[in-house]
Amino acid sequence: MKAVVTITRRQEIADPEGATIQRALVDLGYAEVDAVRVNRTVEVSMPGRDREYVLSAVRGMCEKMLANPVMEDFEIEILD
Amino acid sequence: MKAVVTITRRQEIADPEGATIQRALVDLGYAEVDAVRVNRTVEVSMPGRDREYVLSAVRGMCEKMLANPVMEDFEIEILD
Amino acid sequence: MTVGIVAFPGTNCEQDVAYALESLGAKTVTVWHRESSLDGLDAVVLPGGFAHGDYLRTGAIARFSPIMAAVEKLAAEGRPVLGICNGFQILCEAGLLPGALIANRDLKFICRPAHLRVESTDSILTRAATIGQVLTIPLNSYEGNYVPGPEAPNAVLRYCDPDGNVTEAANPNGSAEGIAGIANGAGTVAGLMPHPERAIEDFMASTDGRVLLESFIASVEATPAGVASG
Amino acid sequence: MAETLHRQLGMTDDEFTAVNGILERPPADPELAMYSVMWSEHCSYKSSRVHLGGLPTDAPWVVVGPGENAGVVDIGDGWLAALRIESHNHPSFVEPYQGAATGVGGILRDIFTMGARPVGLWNQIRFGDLSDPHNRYLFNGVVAGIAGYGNAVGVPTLGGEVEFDPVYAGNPLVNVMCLGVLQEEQLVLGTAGPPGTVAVLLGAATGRDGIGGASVLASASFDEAAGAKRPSVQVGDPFEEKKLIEACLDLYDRRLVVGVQDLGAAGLSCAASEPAARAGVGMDLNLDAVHLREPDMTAPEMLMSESQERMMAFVAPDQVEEVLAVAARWEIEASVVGTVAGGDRLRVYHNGQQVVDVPAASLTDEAPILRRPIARPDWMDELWKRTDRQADVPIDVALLGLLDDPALGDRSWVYEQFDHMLFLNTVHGPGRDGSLIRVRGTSKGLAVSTDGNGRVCQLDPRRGAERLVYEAALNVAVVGARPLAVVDNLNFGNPEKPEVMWQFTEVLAGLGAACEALGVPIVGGNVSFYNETDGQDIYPTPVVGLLGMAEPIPSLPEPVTGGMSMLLIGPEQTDNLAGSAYQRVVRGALGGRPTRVDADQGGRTIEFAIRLTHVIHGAVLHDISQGGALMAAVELLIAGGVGAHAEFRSVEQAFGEDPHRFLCLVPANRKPEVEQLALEVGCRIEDIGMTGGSDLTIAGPETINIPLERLRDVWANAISARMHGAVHE
Ligand SMILES: Nc1ncnc2c1ncn2[C@@H]1O[C@H](COP(=O)(O)OP(=O)(O)O)[C@@H](O)[C@H]1O
Ligand SMILES: [Mg+2]
Repeated sequence: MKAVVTITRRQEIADPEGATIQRALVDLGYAEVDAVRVNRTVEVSMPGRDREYVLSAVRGMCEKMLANPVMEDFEIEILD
Repeated sequence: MKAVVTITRRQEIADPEGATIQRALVDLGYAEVDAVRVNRTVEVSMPGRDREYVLSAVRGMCEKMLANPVMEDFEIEILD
Repeated sequence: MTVGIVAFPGTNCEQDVAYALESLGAKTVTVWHRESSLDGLDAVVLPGGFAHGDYLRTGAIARFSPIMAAVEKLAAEGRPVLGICNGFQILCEAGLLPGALIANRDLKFICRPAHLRVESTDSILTRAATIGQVLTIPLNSYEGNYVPGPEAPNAVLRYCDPDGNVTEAANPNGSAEGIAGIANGAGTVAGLMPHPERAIEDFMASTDGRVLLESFIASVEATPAGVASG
Repeated sequence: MAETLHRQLGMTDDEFTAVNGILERPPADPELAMYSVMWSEHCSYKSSRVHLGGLPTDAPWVVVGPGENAGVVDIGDGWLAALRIESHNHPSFVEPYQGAATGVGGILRDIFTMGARPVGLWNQIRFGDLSDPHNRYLFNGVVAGIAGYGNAVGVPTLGGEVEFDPVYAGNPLVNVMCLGVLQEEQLVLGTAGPPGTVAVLLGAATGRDGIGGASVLASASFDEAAGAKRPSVQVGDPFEEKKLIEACLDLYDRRLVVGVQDLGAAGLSCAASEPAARAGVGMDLNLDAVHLREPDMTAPEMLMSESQERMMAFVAPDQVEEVLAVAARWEIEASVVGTVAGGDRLRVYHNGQQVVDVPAASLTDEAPILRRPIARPDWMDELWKRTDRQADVPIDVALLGLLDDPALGDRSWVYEQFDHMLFLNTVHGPGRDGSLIRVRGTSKGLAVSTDGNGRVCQLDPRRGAERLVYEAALNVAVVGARPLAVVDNLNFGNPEKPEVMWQFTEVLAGLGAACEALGVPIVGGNVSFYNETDGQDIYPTPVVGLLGMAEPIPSLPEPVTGGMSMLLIGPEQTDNLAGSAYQRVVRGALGGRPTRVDADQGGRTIEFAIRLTHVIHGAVLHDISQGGALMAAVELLIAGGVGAHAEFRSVEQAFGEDPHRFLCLVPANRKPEVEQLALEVGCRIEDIGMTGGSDLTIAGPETINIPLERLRDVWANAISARMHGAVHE
């Protein structure tokens, strides 16, 4: 089983990287781009385990390590 | 309109971040985690433009700047 | 003979490179990335730093700066083009050198001297060195892990141990085949992760950076004046 | 409504009453917001102010003392140096990477606000034990944050300190110091200038970052509510700061500003009121002109926002256009947000309405002053008496234990993550004693050492503080520099406890006495209270940052090789292990009373070290601090890859950390020169051995023999093995 975790920085937390890319895209000629946010996805593979198990394990990983509870939210999707 | 670009590093290219997280998860007690890959998503907002336009513009951004053809693939999803 | 040193927003080694090249007898001028011409200059260095904060990917945004068209033109004329650290990353992103640089194997920034073995002397970076020579030059990077593209790169410097052996243990950042520096086929465009300008005076980690910078200066002098410098 | 609001903002009822008194009416919400942040402990120093007055701050070379954004001293030939230290303890506990990163960003702004180019950074970081994964996470994140910001902003990190002690587990300490260099005529102050002067806000857009950070995060204790305080996390953007540095230095070069104030704690509230108060003027501030990251911010939010990478420049009206052009050149945003007004009122407008009308100086000068109760802890005597000595282990076991300690072993795991070579001036970088950088265009070198020692200060805050000043001075002396100025960062527990206030006043007495005796002024500092978790206070942990100057820069020390005499310099009496690393690692319990500084001996030792570096070319010097003389010797041997035969009279002589001692290694045939010099200065020298071979042999009460390789391996892994595989975020 594989889980894909999408980790997003909360809207009110600054995203200097996104802001810099936005300006760069405008410079590149895409004047209509008014906002860019950068996030991460983490693909975790745990072979030989069932959906239930993977979901709860990955939630634990997110809470403990993968996501930063201070500024990020996460969403888990189970593949296969 | 918003587009979410998922940029994935090709399988054969090393992912030091994924590898480090995998080791750390095993250390944390998740011994079954046998692989981790970290990818990035870039959310581009282009208000007042239609789907077609955004899709083709964002494809252009990816080809030029958002993804590196030497090591990355990209996928575009249009939201709203 | 004048060397242009390009500064992008976030570049921070431009003064250091200027100081080092001038102390070795070259004339330099700093060029802001918004400029579009390098006319009158005989060679160009893209120095280290964090152009555009290294956001998105290192070098990814800088390669679209107006000055890069002029850098490409200079390279096409066969004039010396050197990228150091972030400059190397930018040259790769711009396609002037093959491959890419990703995060160090251990996900740590590395600031310490590295041993390098000279693999080829057919480049603007190494013409004054000898093959097999071991140089000690400081690294200063988070994304120094070289990933080759489809074709094999022309490696001019590899990480090695103090005796010149290229081993995995001597590889500080996980670079493919221990690559620390490469050149294009003609040897006129070169890039390296370590900082030769940080190894030029007695109080520094070594003075081995001189041989690389002297190679570069000699290459500039040896390249016949082209249309650009007319 | 307002009644509950002031408490939510961390204000007491008395403070609220005081605001009513000043305004002669109840404050509006935006006004209350401003008072709450400006009168917070962090910004107003309300618990510490009455005690800070007694510090020695004067010397002929002091150009700017405490009170401005940074202290400035004259280093001769038209050159000045600016220095400042700050804490970012609570933000780093909440979010280690961003907390440490924004700490670096903040201290840099304090320096380039003065017109100086920042040339070096130092950090002093303290955590709980590394056996706990959470402490590893915090340590890893803090180091990565300092690296991530400092490296990218393009200022070298030249040294610092790392300590581990369970007392910091619930409250890590992250202090950062910055040094800048400028030419005399470049000095800029944080003044608003005459009426008519225009306020231009430069740099990052304003968002809801760290709202209430100063009052909520830095001025209150930590408990289970830490999670609830999380939304105020600020994200650092070193790229923006790099552009801001270059833009500001360019503005100064072109003489385009009257004054500058950085936006740190308390954001716009501070940047508008402090410069106005300093200049004795009023100010009209238009929030509608502020460039925002989030469009729908309220006036209190804008006034309290602690968004990073912003500066306020005060500009003559006819130069505004040029200032905006310089900002554009460096690709930063700039907004004209205010005008200096006659009178003394600070008026703020939002959506075209006036929302604040207060005396500007009341925010800064009329902040409450507290005289908190002070009481010597009743456990002090108990602690002094506790010298219970368990059976000591053999000297080699003790030595290996110390080498394996992460606070004593190889710290390159930390400092190799920091760019410490940028600008090509680093003569002595991190790794041994004080750092030394050359000042190009002069023959001068500037040296910095930062030192703290919570355990010794817990045992005797006054003596501990004195010792820190002497230790820092000796650390710069061994690289050839003469002490010039001090900045201090006072990390303490909860000031509402009389015992903590006692520790605080004792530390100030010690700092003052030592600086007085050495003739070194204190030109700035920072106070961080409320470093406690669940009622447990940290040790009193003052950190001293000392700047010294070497002129000329002495020749480099020779590499350590065989055939060198190992000379121990310092007083004979070295019988005290109170607060030492040996006591912590080998014996466990903290106790005893640390040895006092001896001003006469201390002065001589410093003088001798300076003379040695300049007279005996190539001599190798190393300050003796944690781990004692034996540890210092082993560090030199490891660096040189050579063994030695050494002799120690006692465990105390080998591992004691009494002040005023250092090691000097010279080729054996040059020993008489050192002895001659020692005689002239009046310092005692003891020959403790000779380098050579590949083992360390220690003759003493017991004779032991350890291969240097073994010592090196243990030392090299002290941090790296414990941190292997740690990740941040
Ligand atoms: N957090 C840190 N950042 C950078 N350098 C550090 C850090 N901690 C320690 N170092 C460096 O390691 C060396 C040894 O530190 P320390 O033993 O505290 O020195 P001393 O005892 O001489 O004051 C010093 O050069 C110091 O600058
Ligand atoms: Mg120290």
